[in-house]
Amino acid sequence: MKRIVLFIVAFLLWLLLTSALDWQHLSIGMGVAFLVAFLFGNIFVQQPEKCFQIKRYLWFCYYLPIFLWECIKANFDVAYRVLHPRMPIHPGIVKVRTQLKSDMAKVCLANSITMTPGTLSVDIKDEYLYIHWINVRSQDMAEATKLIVSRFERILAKIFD
Amino acid sequence: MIYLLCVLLLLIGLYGVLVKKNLIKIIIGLSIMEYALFLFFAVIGYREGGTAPIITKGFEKAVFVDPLPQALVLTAIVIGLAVTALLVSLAVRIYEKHGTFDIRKIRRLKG
Amino acid sequence: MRGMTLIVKTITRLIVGLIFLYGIYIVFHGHLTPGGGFAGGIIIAGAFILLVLAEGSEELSTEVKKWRASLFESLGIFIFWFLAMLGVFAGTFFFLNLLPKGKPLELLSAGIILPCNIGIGIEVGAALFAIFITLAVLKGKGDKE
Amino acid sequence: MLTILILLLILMILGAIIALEGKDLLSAIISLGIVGFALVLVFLILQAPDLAIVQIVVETLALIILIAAILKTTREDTTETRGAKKIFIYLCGLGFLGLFLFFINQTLTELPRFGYPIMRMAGNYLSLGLTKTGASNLVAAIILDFRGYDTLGEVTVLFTAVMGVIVVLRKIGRRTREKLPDETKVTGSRKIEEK
Repeated sequence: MKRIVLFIVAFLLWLLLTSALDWQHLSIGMGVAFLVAFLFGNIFVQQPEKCFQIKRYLWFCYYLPIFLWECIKANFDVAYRVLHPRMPIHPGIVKVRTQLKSDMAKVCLANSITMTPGTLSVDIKDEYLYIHWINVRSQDMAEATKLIVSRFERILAKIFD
Repeated sequence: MIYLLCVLLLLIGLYGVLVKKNLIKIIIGLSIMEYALFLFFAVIGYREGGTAPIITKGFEKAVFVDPLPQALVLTAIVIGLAVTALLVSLAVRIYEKHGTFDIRKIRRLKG
Repeated sequence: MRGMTLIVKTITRLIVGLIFLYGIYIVFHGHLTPGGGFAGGIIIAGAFILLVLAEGSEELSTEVKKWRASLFESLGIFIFWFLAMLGVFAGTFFFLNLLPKGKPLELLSAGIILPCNIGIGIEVGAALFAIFITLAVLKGKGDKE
Repeated sequence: MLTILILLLILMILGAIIALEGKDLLSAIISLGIVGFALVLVFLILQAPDLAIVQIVVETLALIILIAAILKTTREDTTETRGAKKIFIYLCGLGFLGLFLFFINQTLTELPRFGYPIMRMAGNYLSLGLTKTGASNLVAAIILDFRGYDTLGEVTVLFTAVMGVIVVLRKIGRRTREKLPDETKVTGSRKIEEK
């Protein structure tokens, strides 16, 4: 089951790379994708049945504009702080807590936080994330969790959990 | 002018090999000499207005650069990496035995 | 060598197979596009090295990996030598390109160049991975218990 | 284009000088990366995509190997010569390099001008490559068909070098291990076996 997912992804990538549809490319691509699936199949995804649920892809489409909007807002915030003559920054590392269970969801959350300007995820330990924040607004864990994580967490739980 | 700069790069690597007394610096100097040689070969093969020597449909009669130096350099790059790895492994072993990268001290601790 | 954080591990698991596929693509198209056995072999070795760096060498049984890398290295150089000797076996001279040429600009063409590329790719990939794995299992000052 | 090439070459020379003169070995190795990656750009400008692909991966791997070695040993360069001896060594080295540069400068005028190579051999390869080998990448046609002997030799050198690395860095042999039960000599691989 896990290997089938990787087989499909690898075959699609092969078609994208070669961009030719004659029998030679197709047969060799089939063989290569089979080899890749055989070698790396069991580490590709943890729960492969989730890849076939269309609802998750729709939630992902819903997630993208929200993430972009948060990005743009944070961009303007950081630009304001940089251009301000007195540089009102207050950097520090805070510890926040996430409700997400699977590895993939945690990584996606950490990457979303990193890609938003101003915040940068440093490490993940079990269910705690360590985040470098350009303007620490509260040292408290629950408060920081509400400010940073909960923007994305609800939708990511729908996508990955 | 370009040839002269290539030779200058080679000479800097040679300077590292001759003057430096740290094993890792000597390996870095050798790598720089290798790079200078690859660069010299690629510069010699370049042809004014030429394209990369790969025939595609409709460009069978295009002006190509000289493929021979490229073919010689292609294998030499990989060999250079293997030689660097061999040198590094020797340096690591010497460090384990003598506790230093300084070649003067290594000579004194012989035996 | 210890492994890296969860972020690096998860992303590595996602992309390592695709890097491997890209290396094989470079090897197979060596006679049509830039690339070939040397470049593709190094990319294949890079995929495995990325896996070892992310997961940490203590998780993997490195002795087995080194043994396998040596085996594949010998296999690759044997393929290359065998293809070169094909000419001698057929009664002509060394390194004769006697497989059918095929039509130009197709994937399965150019005689022995494609299988030679595959042999070189296996050899180079296994060789560089063997170098890395021997350096990685060394114990030095940087690794703390 | 010539201007870009010269600028990249000057960048490479600066990177090489920093790599050789830096006190910290880790930063010296990273400066070596400047030289290697600038070489990739030069290869692309000189219309050699094969070389660029190989060089960009090889450079990354070389950095990984060197940094792995540095992290296992030390990153301080403690080899400082002081006093009159240092001046003497530098003067000798620079004098030799200057002499070398003088003679090579006279030789360089014999080379063909940049951009106009003598393609006595390569002309045949270019015109006959596609019909004789069927490969449209002429570099591949040369390294595997016209000059297959070269490649066989180079692959053998690579094989031998890797064997050398494995032999030099192998764990202690069985007979020596029984004689020396010293824990400091045990490499990491044996520890893993015991687990």
